[in-house]
Amino acid sequence: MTTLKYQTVIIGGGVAGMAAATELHKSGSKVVLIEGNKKLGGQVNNWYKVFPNFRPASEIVNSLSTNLLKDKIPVLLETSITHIESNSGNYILKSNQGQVIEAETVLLATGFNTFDPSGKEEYGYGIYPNVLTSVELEQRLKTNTNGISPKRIALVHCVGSRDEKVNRLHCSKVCCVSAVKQAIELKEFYPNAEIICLYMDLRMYDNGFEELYRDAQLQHNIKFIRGRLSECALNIEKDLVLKIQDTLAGLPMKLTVDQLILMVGKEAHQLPQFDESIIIEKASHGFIKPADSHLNPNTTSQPGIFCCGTTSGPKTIQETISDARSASLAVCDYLNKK
Amino acid sequence: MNDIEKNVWRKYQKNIADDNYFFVRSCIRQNFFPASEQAFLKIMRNVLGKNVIEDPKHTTCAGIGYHSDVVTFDTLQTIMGRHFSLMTEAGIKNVAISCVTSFGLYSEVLETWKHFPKELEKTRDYLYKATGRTFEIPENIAHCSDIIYKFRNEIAQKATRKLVNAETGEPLSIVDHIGCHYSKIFPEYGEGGAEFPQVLTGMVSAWGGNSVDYPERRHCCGFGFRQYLVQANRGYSVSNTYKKLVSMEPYKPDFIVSNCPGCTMFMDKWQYTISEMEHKTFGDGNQGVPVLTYEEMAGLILGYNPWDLGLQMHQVSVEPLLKKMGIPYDESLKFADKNGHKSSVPFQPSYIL
Amino acid sequence: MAFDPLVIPFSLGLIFLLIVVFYKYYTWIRQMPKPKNPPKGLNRIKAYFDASIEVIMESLLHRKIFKQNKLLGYMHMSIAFGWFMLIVVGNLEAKMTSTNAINPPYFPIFLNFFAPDRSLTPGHGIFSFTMDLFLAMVLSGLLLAFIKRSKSRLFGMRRTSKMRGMDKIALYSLWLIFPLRLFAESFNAYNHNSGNFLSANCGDFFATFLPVAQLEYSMWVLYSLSLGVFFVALPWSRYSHIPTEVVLIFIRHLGYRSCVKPTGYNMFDLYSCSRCGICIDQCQINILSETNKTVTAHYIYDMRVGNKNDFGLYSCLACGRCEEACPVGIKTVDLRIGKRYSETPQTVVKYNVPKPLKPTAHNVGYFSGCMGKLTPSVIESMHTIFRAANENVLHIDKEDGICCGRPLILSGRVDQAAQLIQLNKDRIVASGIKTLVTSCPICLKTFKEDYDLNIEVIHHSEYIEQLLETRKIKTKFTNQNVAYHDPCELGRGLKIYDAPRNVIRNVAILSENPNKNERELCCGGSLAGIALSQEQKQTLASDAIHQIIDNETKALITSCPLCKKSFTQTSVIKVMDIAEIISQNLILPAEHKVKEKQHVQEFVNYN
Amino acid sequence: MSKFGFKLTPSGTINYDQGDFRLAEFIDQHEPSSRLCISCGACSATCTGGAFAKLEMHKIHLFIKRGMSDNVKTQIQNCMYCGKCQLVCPRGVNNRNVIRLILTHFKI
Repeated sequence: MTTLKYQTVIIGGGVAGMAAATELHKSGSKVVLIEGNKKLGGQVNNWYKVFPNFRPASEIVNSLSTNLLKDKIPVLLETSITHIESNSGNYILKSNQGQVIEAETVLLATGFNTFDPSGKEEYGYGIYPNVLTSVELEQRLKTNTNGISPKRIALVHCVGSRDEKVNRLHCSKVCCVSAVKQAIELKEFYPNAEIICLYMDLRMYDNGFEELYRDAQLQHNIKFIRGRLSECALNIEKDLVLKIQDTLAGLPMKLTVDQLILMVGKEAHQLPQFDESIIIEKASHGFIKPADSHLNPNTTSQPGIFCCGTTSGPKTIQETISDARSASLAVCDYLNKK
Repeated sequence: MNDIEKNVWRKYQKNIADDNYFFVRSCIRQNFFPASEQAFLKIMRNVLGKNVIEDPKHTTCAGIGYHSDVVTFDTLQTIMGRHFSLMTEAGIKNVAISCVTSFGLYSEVLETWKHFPKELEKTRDYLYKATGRTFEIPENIAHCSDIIYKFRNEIAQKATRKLVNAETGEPLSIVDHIGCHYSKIFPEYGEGGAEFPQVLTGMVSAWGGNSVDYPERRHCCGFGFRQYLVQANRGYSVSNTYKKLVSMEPYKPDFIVSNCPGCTMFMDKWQYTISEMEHKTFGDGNQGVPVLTYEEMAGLILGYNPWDLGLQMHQVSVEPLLKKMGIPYDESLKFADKNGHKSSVPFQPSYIL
Repeated sequence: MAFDPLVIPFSLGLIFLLIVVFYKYYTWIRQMPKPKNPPKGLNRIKAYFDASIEVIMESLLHRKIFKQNKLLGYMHMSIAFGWFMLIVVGNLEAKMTSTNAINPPYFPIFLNFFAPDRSLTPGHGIFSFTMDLFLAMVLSGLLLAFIKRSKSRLFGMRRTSKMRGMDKIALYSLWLIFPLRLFAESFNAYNHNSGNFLSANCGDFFATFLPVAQLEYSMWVLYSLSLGVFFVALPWSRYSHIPTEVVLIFIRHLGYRSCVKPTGYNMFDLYSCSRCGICIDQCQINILSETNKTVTAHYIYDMRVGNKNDFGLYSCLACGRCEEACPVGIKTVDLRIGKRYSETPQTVVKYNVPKPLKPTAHNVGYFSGCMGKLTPSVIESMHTIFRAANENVLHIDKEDGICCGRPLILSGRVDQAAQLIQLNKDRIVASGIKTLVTSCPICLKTFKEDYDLNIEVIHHSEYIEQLLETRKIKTKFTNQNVAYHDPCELGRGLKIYDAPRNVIRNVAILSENPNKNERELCCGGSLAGIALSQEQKQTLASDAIHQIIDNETKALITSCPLCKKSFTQTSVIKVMDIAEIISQNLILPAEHKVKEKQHVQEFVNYN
Repeated sequence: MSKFGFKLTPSGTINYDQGDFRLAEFIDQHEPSSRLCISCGACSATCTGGAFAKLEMHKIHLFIKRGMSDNVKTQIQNCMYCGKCQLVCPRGVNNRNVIRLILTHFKI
């Protein structure tokens, strides 16, 4: 069994992993990028266009992955780390391909999964036709086949976020703006359909988000109703009957829609299995808890093991990339001090 | 039922005892649907050959009083403690509860004792002081519909008829209504959980019928004690039934089956009130939608005489359904007593019901 | 009696015109409410005299247009005055030449045809000379009108009105009348070798290449036809302004006034508009859209023809700039509001407003108005000034004020506004105050014009001016360079220009902006501009600001809360109300100061 | 219809499928800025007419958009048309034009 030696092992070939790998390589450290799937890009591959300016997601993934090729950074695809243990300050990682890698530092870029809404059965995911998640909608938009010509589509915010009943208390930050983006895309797809967003709070917090929201209202006539979807049933014509409380009008409300899009939240991706001696502290929402969230957001409770991107919590793509670059700096500092 | 419903349902599998039950009667079902409990005992003992014990000293579970804020929770626990002591005396470990409201209360009391042992001690102390009795907690709690559901296939074999339309052979489309206290308070106490309870749908599909999934399926039938007891709220109670009936109307259900005394009673009686108030009737031929208890449904397919099942006491006449199912009945004996004498015929309302 | 078939078109046209015009004027006058204080006895005669002077000065000489632009003035004057003189001198000559007592009305028009040889009539030389002179003058005017069609800039106008529908027929026929008369008279002059410097020479000139003798008769026929067509088209064209304006001048002098409700007076205004286009450049809506269908010239056309122009009707700021510029003096704002009035059903809804409060011992009442509530700094400044002048003032709408009713009037719901006005009036009268001060010109305008309160009603700038004059308050001078903006309702609306300026000069250096007083620009936030969007209003505001301030101005002073709100949204420099700049520069006696600080002190201990 | 001492309580639910959207479409066509309303309530808070009678502009926008325009008819008549609702609106909704359109629609 060959033992490979690197200064840094980056686990997770998504946008964060790629960005960190390029930066680390630039600062001269020997780095390897490990990705479980056949392809780099992680979750961003599932998206067709990204907010706030409808830029194709593939453009971001391609530009980052071409950097990797240009710098000839070693990438191990279809490889997942099965066990990590530390010995005298370095880390030994075993992979499912039988490799053993020794590294001074490990950078976790394992990212996130989207919430499986079948746990929220009252929304009828998998039970009723035409109930799909935002990611599934994005696939259909990519291949521009949505199968039905709807009269009315509803997008439900906070599915698997800010919901104690499915044990997901945190806010996933990006679903609100994605909902508005997808609403606009749907409106362009079906000009005379009525698109409704059902929200509790609309968190359009970053640059260009509020303008996108305003544009959605004014140019595209997207409707926003403040009320959390309580339950969804089928009527005899197989339309989805939604029951909400329009909390601003202070009245219960019933409406039928042809398609229901669930804006699924983010949850932490499964971390590789660590030896008992290594403790990686988790925050309440299951993502990694940085040792110092202000001054050193990329460190973990275990020295030498760093985290970047959505591994430490939901982020937009912009935030993920800048976080990955800051992580590479943290790793370099650590390596220089050693 | 597609696979998600299945694996959601699989999460809520109950183990139901298969013999030696202590039968806890309901206090109001005798006068709502008199023969239902009798039919349950007949089916359990004669058809299934099970051992079902009853104890005359058994009283009401005080559910109506408790839900109307007349009976305190401590009194309720003590009464239930007394019933358990009757069971301990009879040496029976499994209880079969006839009414959904008391089933809800029994599960509530047992859950309270599980999480707050002090309450259990307190109840034991009260019971001993009041009656000198002690009791053990029964091993298996089941509602009678759970048990009928458990032996639905055995009943199906013994059945002489199916839930199908006699002429067309089409399966009857049947609306099932589960009493809210059955599984909405403690989903794991209900067969199939809160969203997709299987207890009645299982019977309907086992006996050849089709169960209907209409939007207001999980909506409350309006029976709520504090709604129908107080006249000021009664309008709210009938509006709930109205909402359900309007929602199921497009599906043209042949009849409604329920496992709770209150739901069966009110969905049946309110149809008359609605027809008087609003001149609106439901069901095909505007003859109203008959409402049966699951024991009556079981009795029909087992070939019992409709009048023995007490179907003549229903507000919505069941005759059109009997014709549809091809079940013979003797019109003249409708209101005759056990040995054939016709005593008196109740007032026939002007409307269909 | 001299007759020839060629006069028929002329006569028919004239009769038709007279019937239509008099029928219209008769119905309009009957629809007009009696004037409030008509001139009686002696000054009634004086009124008639003044009116006829004004007719001459305005309808004929177009003195106001001269003031606007010499060339434009000459063009209008030449056609109007020239044509008038042709008729007068023509009739005089006809009187002198004909022997029989009465002549048919067409006789003087076709004098040359009926009596070509007039050498015997006394003063023949002078007559033919003057007739040719005035014909030349009219022709010169027509030439200028023709040039104006393409090069309106020469006439000091960036935009001019478009020709539409009936205007076209009337215009072309008008343009043909005098050239045809020239041909007719010059041919006649050649055939009978009469005529003067113009007609004789033209006659000789045409004779060189035209069979003049045979053509003369057809020329007279064409001349008569063009006159007939013009008369028939006149009532529905812009030239209805010729007769209507004369009548308008007379009824104005006789005390009739326009009001916001559409009465007969509005019809006179409507048909006195000659669509000369002078008002077009005044309208600030031009900067918003190229096709400005809001400005009065265009909107009056839509009103006459009955086109549906909702944006035009409801985007007008009612700022009155076009009214100031209108040479005919049409009450454009009342005309517009009158149209809004007729567009809205006037159902009156009862407001349930509590009974007015019991009288108190205040003699001065301060009304901050609805807009005042959104500019608390103005209210605070006024209270500081009241305290400084230790005036015992009741702030009438301190808790929950009732709207003064002007915004409702501006939207056309005048009857509904009347109810609000009554409710507010009861409150003001019940409070027993002697002087009503308001910091909002919009309220001031309606208090003065619609409330007829028999107490003193003044703007807060006038009130501060009084306080300064009576030395109740003293202010210190800061050599800050400021500009003042005249709010439409205070400036053009109530002609109050000087009070605010005198007050400001006490505390700062006031630089004059080019569009001051009645030519001031509207801040865009007017409550009448209902259909204007938020961006459109801000475009108007920033455009107005750039023309008011220059790069030394430190602050823009205005005396209306709504102007302050509109300007602040886009202004780059500070925007202050008069009350604010005064209250900041008051010389306060010692004890006042202490109270201010003490107030701050409390706050410190508070947290 | 016999009397029982109690009646069917009318459902207060907004039935979005059977709403009357004529007024909503009329306003949307003539004053698209009404689409920007987020019912923040600034207009109703500052309302002059609202101090004396029930008049909540942000609820009026909502009722119209939910197809319940008959709730709006009585309320809108308390408006004194002073324009404060438009001045305070953070989204730049031209409220006064919306009110005018409502009044025209109901022919008041």
